[in-house]
Amino acid sequence: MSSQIPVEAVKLTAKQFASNQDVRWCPGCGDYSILAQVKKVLSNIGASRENTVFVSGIGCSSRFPYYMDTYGLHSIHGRALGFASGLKAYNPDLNVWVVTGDGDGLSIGGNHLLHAIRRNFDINILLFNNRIYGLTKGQYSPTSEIGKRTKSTPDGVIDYPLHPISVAIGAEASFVARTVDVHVKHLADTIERAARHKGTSFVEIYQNCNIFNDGAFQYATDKQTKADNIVELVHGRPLIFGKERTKGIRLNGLSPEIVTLGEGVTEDDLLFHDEKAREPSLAYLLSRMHHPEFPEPIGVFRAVERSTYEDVLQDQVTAAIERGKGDLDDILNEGDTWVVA
Amino acid sequence: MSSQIPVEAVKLTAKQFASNQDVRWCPGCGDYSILAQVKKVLSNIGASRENTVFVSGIGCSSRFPYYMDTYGLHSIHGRALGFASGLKAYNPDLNVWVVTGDGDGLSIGGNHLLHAIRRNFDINILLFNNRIYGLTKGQYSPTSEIGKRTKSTPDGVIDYPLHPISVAIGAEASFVARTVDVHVKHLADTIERAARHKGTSFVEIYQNCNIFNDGAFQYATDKQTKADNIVELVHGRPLIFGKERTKGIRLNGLSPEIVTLGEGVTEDDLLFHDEKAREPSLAYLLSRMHHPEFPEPIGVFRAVERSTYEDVLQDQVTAAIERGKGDLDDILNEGDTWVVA
Amino acid sequence: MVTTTKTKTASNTSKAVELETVTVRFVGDSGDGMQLTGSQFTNTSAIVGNDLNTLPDYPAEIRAPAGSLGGVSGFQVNFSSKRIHTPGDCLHALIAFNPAALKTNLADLDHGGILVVNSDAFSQSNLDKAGYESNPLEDGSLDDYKLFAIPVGKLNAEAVADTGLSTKAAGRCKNFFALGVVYWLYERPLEPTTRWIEQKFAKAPAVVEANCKALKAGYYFGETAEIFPLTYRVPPAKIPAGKYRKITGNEATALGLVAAAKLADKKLFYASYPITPASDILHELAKRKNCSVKTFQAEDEIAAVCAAIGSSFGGAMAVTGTSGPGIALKGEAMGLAVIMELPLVIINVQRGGPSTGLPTKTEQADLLQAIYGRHGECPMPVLAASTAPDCFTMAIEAFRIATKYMTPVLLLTDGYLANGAEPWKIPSVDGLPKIEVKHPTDPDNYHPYQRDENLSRPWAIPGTPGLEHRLGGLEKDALTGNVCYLPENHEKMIHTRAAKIAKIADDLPLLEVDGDQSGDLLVLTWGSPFGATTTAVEQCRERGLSVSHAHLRYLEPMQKNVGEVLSRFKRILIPEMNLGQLSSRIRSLYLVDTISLSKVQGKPFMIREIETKIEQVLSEI
Amino acid sequence: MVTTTKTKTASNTSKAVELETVTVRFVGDSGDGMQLTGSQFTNTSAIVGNDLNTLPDYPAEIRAPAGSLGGVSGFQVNFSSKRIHTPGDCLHALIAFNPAALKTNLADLDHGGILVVNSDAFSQSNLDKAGYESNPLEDGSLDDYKLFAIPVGKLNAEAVADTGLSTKAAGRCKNFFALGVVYWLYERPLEPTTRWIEQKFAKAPAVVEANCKALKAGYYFGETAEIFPLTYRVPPAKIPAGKYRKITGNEATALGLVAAAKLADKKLFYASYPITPASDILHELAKRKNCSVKTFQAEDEIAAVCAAIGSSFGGAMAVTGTSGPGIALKGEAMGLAVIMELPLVIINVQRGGPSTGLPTKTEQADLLQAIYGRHGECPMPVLAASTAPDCFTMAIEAFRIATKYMTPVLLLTDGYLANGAEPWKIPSVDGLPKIEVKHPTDPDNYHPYQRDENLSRPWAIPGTPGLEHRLGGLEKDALTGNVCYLPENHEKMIHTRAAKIAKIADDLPLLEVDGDQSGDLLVLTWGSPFGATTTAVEQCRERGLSVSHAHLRYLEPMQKNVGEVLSRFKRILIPEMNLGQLSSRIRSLYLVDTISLSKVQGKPFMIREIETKIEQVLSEI
Ligand SMILES: Cc1ncc(C[n+]2csc(CCOP(=O)(O)OP(=O)(O)O)c2C)c(N)n1
Ligand SMILES: Cc1ncc(C[n+]2csc(CCOP(=O)(O)OP(=O)(O)O)c2C)c(N)n1
Ligand code: SF4
Ligand code: SF4
Ligand SMILES: [Mg+2]
Ligand SMILES: [Mg+2]
Repeated sequence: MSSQIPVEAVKLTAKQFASNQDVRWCPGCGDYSILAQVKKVLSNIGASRENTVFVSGIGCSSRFPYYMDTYGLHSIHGRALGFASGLKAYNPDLNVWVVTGDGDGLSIGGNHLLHAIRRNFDINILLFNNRIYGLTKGQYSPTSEIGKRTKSTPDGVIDYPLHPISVAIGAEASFVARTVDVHVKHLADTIERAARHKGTSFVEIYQNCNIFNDGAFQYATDKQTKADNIVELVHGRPLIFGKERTKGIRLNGLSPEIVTLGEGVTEDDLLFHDEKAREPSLAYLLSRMHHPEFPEPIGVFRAVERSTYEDVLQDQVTAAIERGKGDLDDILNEGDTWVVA
Repeated sequence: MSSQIPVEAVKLTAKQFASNQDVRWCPGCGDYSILAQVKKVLSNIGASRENTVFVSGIGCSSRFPYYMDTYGLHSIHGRALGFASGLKAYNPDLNVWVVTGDGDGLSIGGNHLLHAIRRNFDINILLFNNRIYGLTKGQYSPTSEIGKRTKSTPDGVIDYPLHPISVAIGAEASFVARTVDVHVKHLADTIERAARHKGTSFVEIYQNCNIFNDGAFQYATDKQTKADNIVELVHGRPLIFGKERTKGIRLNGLSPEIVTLGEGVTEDDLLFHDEKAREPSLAYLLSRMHHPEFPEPIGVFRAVERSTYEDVLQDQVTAAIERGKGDLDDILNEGDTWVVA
Repeated sequence: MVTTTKTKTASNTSKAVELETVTVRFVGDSGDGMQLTGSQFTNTSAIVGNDLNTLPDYPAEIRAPAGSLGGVSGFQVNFSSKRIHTPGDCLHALIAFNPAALKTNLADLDHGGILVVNSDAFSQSNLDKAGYESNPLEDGSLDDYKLFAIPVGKLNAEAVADTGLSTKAAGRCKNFFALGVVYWLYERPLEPTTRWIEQKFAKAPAVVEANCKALKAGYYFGETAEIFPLTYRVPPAKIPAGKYRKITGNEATALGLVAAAKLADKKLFYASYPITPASDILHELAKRKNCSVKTFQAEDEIAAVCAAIGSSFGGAMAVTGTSGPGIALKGEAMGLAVIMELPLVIINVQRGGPSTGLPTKTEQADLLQAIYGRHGECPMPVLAASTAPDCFTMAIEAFRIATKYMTPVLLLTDGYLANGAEPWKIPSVDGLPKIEVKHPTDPDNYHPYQRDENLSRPWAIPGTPGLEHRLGGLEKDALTGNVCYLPENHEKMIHTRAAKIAKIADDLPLLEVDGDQSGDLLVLTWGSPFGATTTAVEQCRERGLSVSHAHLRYLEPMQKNVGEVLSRFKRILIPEMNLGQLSSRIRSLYLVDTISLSKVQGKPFMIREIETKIEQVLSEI
Repeated sequence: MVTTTKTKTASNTSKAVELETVTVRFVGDSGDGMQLTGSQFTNTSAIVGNDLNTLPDYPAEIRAPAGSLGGVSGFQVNFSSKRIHTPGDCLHALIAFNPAALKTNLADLDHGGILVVNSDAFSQSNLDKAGYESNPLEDGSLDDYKLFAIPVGKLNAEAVADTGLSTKAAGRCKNFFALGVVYWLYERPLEPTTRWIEQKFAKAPAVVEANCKALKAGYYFGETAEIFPLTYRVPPAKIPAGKYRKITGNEATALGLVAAAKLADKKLFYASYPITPASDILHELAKRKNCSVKTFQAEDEIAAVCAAIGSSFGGAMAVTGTSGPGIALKGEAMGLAVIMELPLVIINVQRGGPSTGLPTKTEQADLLQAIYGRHGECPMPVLAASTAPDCFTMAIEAFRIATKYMTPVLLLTDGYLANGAEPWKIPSVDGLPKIEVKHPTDPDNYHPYQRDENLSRPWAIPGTPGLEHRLGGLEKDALTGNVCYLPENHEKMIHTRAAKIAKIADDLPLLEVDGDQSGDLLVLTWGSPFGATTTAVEQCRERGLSVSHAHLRYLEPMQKNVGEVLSRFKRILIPEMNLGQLSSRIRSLYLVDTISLSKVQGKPFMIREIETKIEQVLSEI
C-alpha cells in the first residue's frame, strides 16, 4: 500500500512548490540540489500544496520549509520529529516531511528519531548528512570521522561516528535509504520511493557543505572514483559496481567481500539484495560497508510494510466510537452520583 | 586489556558493599537479585568502595545507588549517562556503573545511550528491562509488547517495541549482553564480563516487576519452559538449546532457523557464536531472535576492543602538555600586545 | 477539627453522638490497600450527603518493605454536615494497620481521639522496624487516646475462612474488615461499597464474596463486640440542590479538557509523558477515545510538548500535562509556541521540589517558573485552579483563552488538588460557555500575522488551499510572518506579544472580595490554599475579626482591579506553599508590601495555621 | 560620534585632521571577509594605543546569496584618544562593499560622513537585489556624504595580477585593498596586518604575497590617487600604564575559567553543545589542553550540563556554557545541582529571543529566567559581566562563589560582549585572588550535608576512602543526606538552601555609585549597557546634570547596600535590553518605583538614547 499523498486533480509543476522567499544557503551548498529534487518529486507524485507539510529543526538544512510553498514548521533544534509526530497522529491525511541534519537529527534529536521510527508514522525523513555543524560554523557532528580537526576538536575528533543507516535499522525502520546530493536522478528516485512508502521513510542524503567540510563525499561524487566507491542497491539484483561493472560483493559467512566477476566468480555467487527481507539483518549488514574498505551502498536498504501509528490510533478511536459515542453529559454523570434536594 | 577496576589489597566481601539504607523495592521485585549479584561481582573483581561510583536516573531500578556503599548519584530521569560521561571523562580512574530502566534508558534517555555507546566510555550500563514503567505505576514502556493494556494504553499499545540489544548494536556498542534476574549464576557471570570489559558494556537484564507486569519473562524463567525459550551464547560454540540440548540454530542465508540435532544435522551445521567479530552484523542478527518464534539468546552478543573516549582525551591532554605545559601568564599575554607607558 | 453537638441514642446498644465534622485517617503499608479503603469511605460519605474533602498520601516508592516507616501510605477523609474546604486539621479517628503507621501518624490525632489498631501487626519484628522500644499497645503510652486494639488479621481470616481463598488472598480482605468497623462507628451504610466490590471483581465471585463478608464482619463486630461505647453520626450537609458526584482534581482537569473540545466543536489531542502526580490525567483521557480524544504517550516531555504544538498547528485542541521536572524540559518548546502564536494548554500539577524533591507530595513553588521560566521576552498567561472541581472550570477557561488569543496557556494545579476528592455539583452541558474557534479559508488578504481586535493572528490550518504558510522560531515580520531580522520589527513584535497577553486582563471577571470590601486585613490566595483560607477567614469573621479573603485564579495577567482591591486593606497576608512567590510578584506589580505565610512541608495548610497568622497580624496592627 | 579638534598638515599632500574619537564600519557580503577586515583594523588601532570598542554584526545564515540584503555582514570599530565604552553611536566612515550593504547601513552614517564604496559591485543585478531603483552612486542621493567610489575589484585585480593566483583567489584579496585605503585615511601602520598575514598563511606564500600587495596597493592608492582631501589622525588614548591586549568577551570568559582553575589549583572541565554566540568559548577552551583543560562536546545541552555536574561530583572545576535555548534545556539539571549542592558554573551568552529569535544579535532578556526559571524553590546565585574584559573577572568570581558555597552559579554575558573586542590591561597572575578549595578526607564525623560557617556542605570526592556517599534529587536529610520525606526536614532544607544563597551577600563588595552619592537621578544598570551608560552619565554630568550611575554585577543575591543606595535618589532609571526585567526585580525586592528604559532591537544602546532619557527624566522632576 502506498503512502497517504493527497492528490491534485492536475499535477502541479516543481516550480509551483517554490515559496516566494529568497533561498539563503551558501552558493554551492548541496542543499540546493536536494531542494530542487524534492520539488520535482512532489510534482511527480501529484502532491497538493495545502496537504503537504514540511517540518524541520534548526540547522542550515532546517531552513528548508521556508523555501517550499506548502505548510511548514521551522521548529527548534532536534525536535522536528516531535512536531511531525503530533501533527500526523492528529491528522493522518497530511503528507508530512521532516528535514533534518546530522546534528539536528542524530545529536540532539537522536532519541526522537528512534521513537518516530519505531512508531512508524507515515512520514518522510530526509537527513542531510554533511558530517559537520554548518549553521554554527564548523564544529564536528556525530557523523564526523575520527581524527577530524574542527573548531571544537583542534586535536581531532575522538568519538566514533554514528552511522545513520545502522542507527535507523537498530530501531527497525520500515524504510531506509541512502542517496547523494549531486546524483540528481538517484536522489529524485530515492526520495520518490520514500514518498510512496507507507510508514516512516528514513533517507540519509550525503550533502556537501562547501564552506565547512568541502569534499567530504568526494569519493562518492567524483566522476573518476565514484563508480568504484559506491554500489547501487537494486531489489532482487546482485551487488555489482565499478566503472566496468566488473566488481561485486560476495558474502563470506556474514562478512561481505569484494570479488571480481569473471575470475571464477559469476553473478550468481554475489550477494543479492532483498529490500523486503522480513528481518533487517541484511540491511544492517549492508549498512556496515564503509569507504574505503568497501563501496558504500546507495539506494533502498529496506522497504517493508507495517501498520502505522496514526492508522492504528485512528482505528482505536473509530472502534471506540462504534462501541458508543461519548456523550459529554453522560461522562460528567459517570460513577456514583447523588442528588441533594 | 581489561577495564579500569581499582583493586583493593584484600578483597571486600559482597556484604561490605551494602549501604546502611533500607532497600525499598516491592517484596518479590527482580531488582533484589540483581543488587545481590552486583555486590558479589564487585567482590569478585576486587573492587574498592571508594573508587566505585554508581550513577542512575529515575525509576524503581534507579534507586540502586542508595543501596551500595560506594559513591553514588541518583540523578534525574533519563540522564544518568550524561553524568557518568562527564565523571569518567574527567577522572578515568573511577570504576563507573550506570543503572537504568527500560523507560529511563530507552525512552527519555535513548539518545544519551546512543552517544555514550559510540564514545565507548569505559563504563558498565545495566538496563533493567521490566517492559513497564514501575515507579510511575504501570504505563507502557518502549519495550512493552504491541497490544499490551496498561494504564496509558487501555486499548492496547500501538507502537512497535524497541529491542535494547538491537539499538545498542545500531550504535555499534563494543560490549553487548543479555541476562535474566533469576538466573543468578548467569547474571553474575555476565555482569562480571561487563565489568572486566574495557569500553562501554551494555547489559540488558530481564527483570520481573511483580506488581505491574508480573510474569513478563516467565517463558525465560519458568523451569518447565526456559530451556526451550532461551539459548545461551558461548564464544566459539554452536547455538544449542532445549531441555535435552537437542535443538540448534542454523543459518539459512541470513535467516536463523531452528533445527533438531541428529536428523541429518550435526553441530558443525549450526551457527557458531563469534562475540569478537569485527563487524556487529552477527550480533545484530542474533538480536532479532525473539520469543516465541525463537529461543532468545542470553549471554555476550559482542565483545570487541576499541579505544575509550576518556583514554584518548587523556592522551590528547598529555600530548599537549608534553608539547609545552600551558602557563597562565603566557596565555594571558598571547597575541598582539602593546604597552602603555 | 471536631465540633461536638448533642448526644443521641443510636439504634443499637451504643449511644450515638451527632457531630458536625469528622476527620478520619486510614494508615498502613503501601500494600495494605489504604488508598482503596479511604476512597470507599469517601464515596459512601458522599452518597449519604456529607460535604467532604480528602487527602491521599503515599510514599514515592511503590511498595517499600513491609512494616517500614518509609512504606506507610495514608488516606484522610474529612466529612461534615456543613460546607468544608480542607481535609481537616486533626483527626477524630486514626485507623492504623501496623506500628510504623501508628508511629508516623499519631501526632495528628486529637487528644482523646479514637485510635483503632490492628493488634495482629504489633509483632516484635514490626515494632523493631518502626523503631518502638516497647509495645505501645501495652506500655501505656497511648493512654491519652481511646484505643481499640482489634486483631483484624485474625478476625478477618475467620470471617472469610469458608470462601475458598488462599490464605494470602484472604488476608487481602482485611482492609474491608477494618472499613466495616469504621462504617459501624460512623453509622455509614455498607451498600455503596458492596456494590462497588461486586462490580470491580465481577469476574472473581470468590473475591466478591470474601470482601463483602469481611466488610460485613467488621461492621457486625463493631455492633456486637460492644467495644465502642459510642457511635458517631454526621448528618447530611446543607449544600445547594443538584446532582453530585465525587471528583479529584486530575479527573476534573481531564473532564474539563474533554468538555472544552466539545464546547469548541473540535477534537482533543493530549500528549504527555508519565509523571507523578500528573499521570492520571493521561490515564483518564486515554479512556476517552469515544469522544474523539487522541492521547500520545511520548518518549519524553520535550517530545510531548512538541507533539502537542504540532497537532495545534494541525488544528487540534492541544494539551500537554506534566509536573515540575517536566515543565523544566518543556520550556524551550513553550517559547516556540509563544513566538508561533499557536493555542496550547500546558498543565503543571505541581509537586514538592526542587529537582525530584518530594514527588508524591504537594507544593506550589512553580509559580515564578510559570511566569518567567523561559528565555527572552516570552509572555504567557498563567491560570491556577483553587479546588478539585475548579480544575474542570479552569481547564475550559485555559482553552478559551488559548484559542481566542492564539497563545499557549499554563494551568497550575497541585498534588493535593490532583489526588484529593471533593463533591462536585455536576454542571449541565448547556450551561457551559461555548468556545468559538475560527479557521480562515479565504486566501484573499490572508496574512499569517495579521491581527484582529484581540491582537490575535488567524489560525489557518494545513489542508486549507491557498493559506500555505510557514511558522518558526526566528523573529518574524509583523504581517507576513516571514523571517525578519530588522531591529524595529523585532522591537515591535516583542511589544505586540506582550500587549496581547496584557490585554487578556480586559476579558477577565473582576476580582471579588469575600467579606468586607475594605478593612484591616486581606488574605490573598492562589491555588489550593483557597480551601483552608476560606474556612479560616470565615471562622475569624464569625469571631468578629476584620479580615477578608480574595482568591486569584488568574496569575498572569492579573485581573484589572487587583491593585485597587489591595489598596483597600491595611495589610495583605499571602499564604503559599512556597517561600513567597505570589508575594514577590504582587510587590513587583503593585509596589504593595505583603506579609508572606509560607509553608513548605509537602502538605496543605491547616485551617488553624492560617487562623493563627491572621490573629497575629491583626494584633500587630 | 566624532569630535573634531584641530587641523594639521599631514606628511603627504593631504591635510591631516586630528580627531578624538572615530567610528568606522565595514559592510559587505558574508563572503567578503568583513569580520576579518574589522578585526585587523581593531588590532592595528589597539597597537597604536587607541582605546577602542567593536561591534561585529553578522547574519544568522552562513552565507546568504551574494548581494542580498539578508547576507550583509558588518564590523564596526570605535577608536579614540580618550576612554570609550561603546562601539559608537554613529559613523564617521562607512566602507560598503556592495549595494545591499550600502542600503542597510547608510542610515547610521553621520551627515557629511565619509562613504567609501566598491563601485565595481554596483552592477544592475546587485542594484536589483538590493532593491535600488536607480544607481545611488549616480542619482545624487548620496550628495549629503563625502562619497568615494573606488573600483576596488578592478584595482585589486591589477595589484595582485602577477602573484599567480587564480582570478577567484585573487578576488578574495579585495578586502585587504580596501583596508589599505582606510589605513591610509586614518594614518594607521600596515605592519601589524602584514605580520598577521604572514603568520596566518605561512603555508601559502602566494597568498601572503597577494594579500600584502593588495593591502599596500590600497594604501598607496589613497596616497597617490589624491581623492581624499583630508586624512584623519586619532592620537593614543591616555589610558592607565601597563601591558594591553585586545580581548572579546568570549575570550575573556574562557581565560577567566582557565585562570580560576589555576587559582584553585584544580582542573577545568568544560561541557557544552555548540550554539551561537557561545560556541567560541568551547573553541577557545578546546585549545587549552596543555593547561589540563578537558572539553566535552556533548550530544545536547542536557547532556552537557549533566556531564559538567558529573565531573563536579568527581572534583572538577565544572562549567557548561550556552545561550538562551540551551539554558531552557538545562533547567532541570540545574535544579539537581542545587539540591545536590555541587559547585558548577553555567554561562549564558544571551541572544535575541524568545525561541530561536535573533540568534546572532544581542539582548539581555534572560535575567528573570536565570533567577526564577526552575521548578520548586531553587535558589542560585546570578552574576553578570559588564564589559568584555569583565567577563574574565566575573568568571573567576563565579567559581569563587560556586566552590565556597557549594552551589551552581549562573554567569550572564551577552552577544555584544561576547563578540565585541576591547583593550584589556593584562593582569598579573600573582595579583589574582587565590580560590581555596578543600576536599575532606577524614571519615571521622564526616556527614555529607554537615554545614560549615557558610552553610556549605563538604565537597568529598570519589577516590576518598571512607567518605562514600550518595547524592540525588530526592529531598535529603539535613545532616546525612539520606533520602528523607519528613515534612519538617523538607521545610528546613528549603530554608537552608535559600539562606545559604542569601548569605553570599555578606561576602560581596558594596555597591558603589559613580558621581554624586545622592541626588535626583540614579541610572542603575546590569550587563552590557554599562558602557553606553557610563559615557552618557559622564557627559550629562559634564553638562551639570544631577545624575549618578551604579552598576550591578551581582543580580542574585544583590549587594547588601542596594536598597540603601536606591533610597538616596529621587528617581531610578534602569536601561535594559529587555522589557524591564531588572526593574521588576528591584520593585519586588525594595518596593521602589523605577523608570524602565527598554530597547529590544538586537543592538546595544547608543549613548545618546540614554542621554536623551536622562534629560527627559530630569526635566520632569
Ligand atoms: C537548543 C539549541 N542548541 C543549539 C543550537 C545551535 N545549533 C543550531 S543548528 C546546530 C547544528 C547544525 O548542524 P546540523 O544539524 O548538522 O545542520 P547543518 O547546519 O549542518 O545543515 C546547532 C548546534 C540551537 N539552535 N538550539
Ligand atoms: C523529567 C521526568 N519525567 C518523568 C518522570 C517520572 N518518571 C519517573 S521514573 C519513570 C519511568 C520509570 O520506568 P523505568 O525507567 O522503566 O524504571 P522502572 O521503574 O520500571 O524500574 C518516569 C516516567 C520523572 N521523574 N522525571
Ligand atoms: S554552511 Fe555549509 S551546509 Fe550551511 S548553507 Fe553553507 S555550505 Fe550549506
Ligand atoms: S513496582 Fe515493580 S519494578 Fe518497581 S519495585 Fe515494585 S516490583 Fe520492582
Ligand atoms: Mg550538518
Ligand atoms: Mg521499567
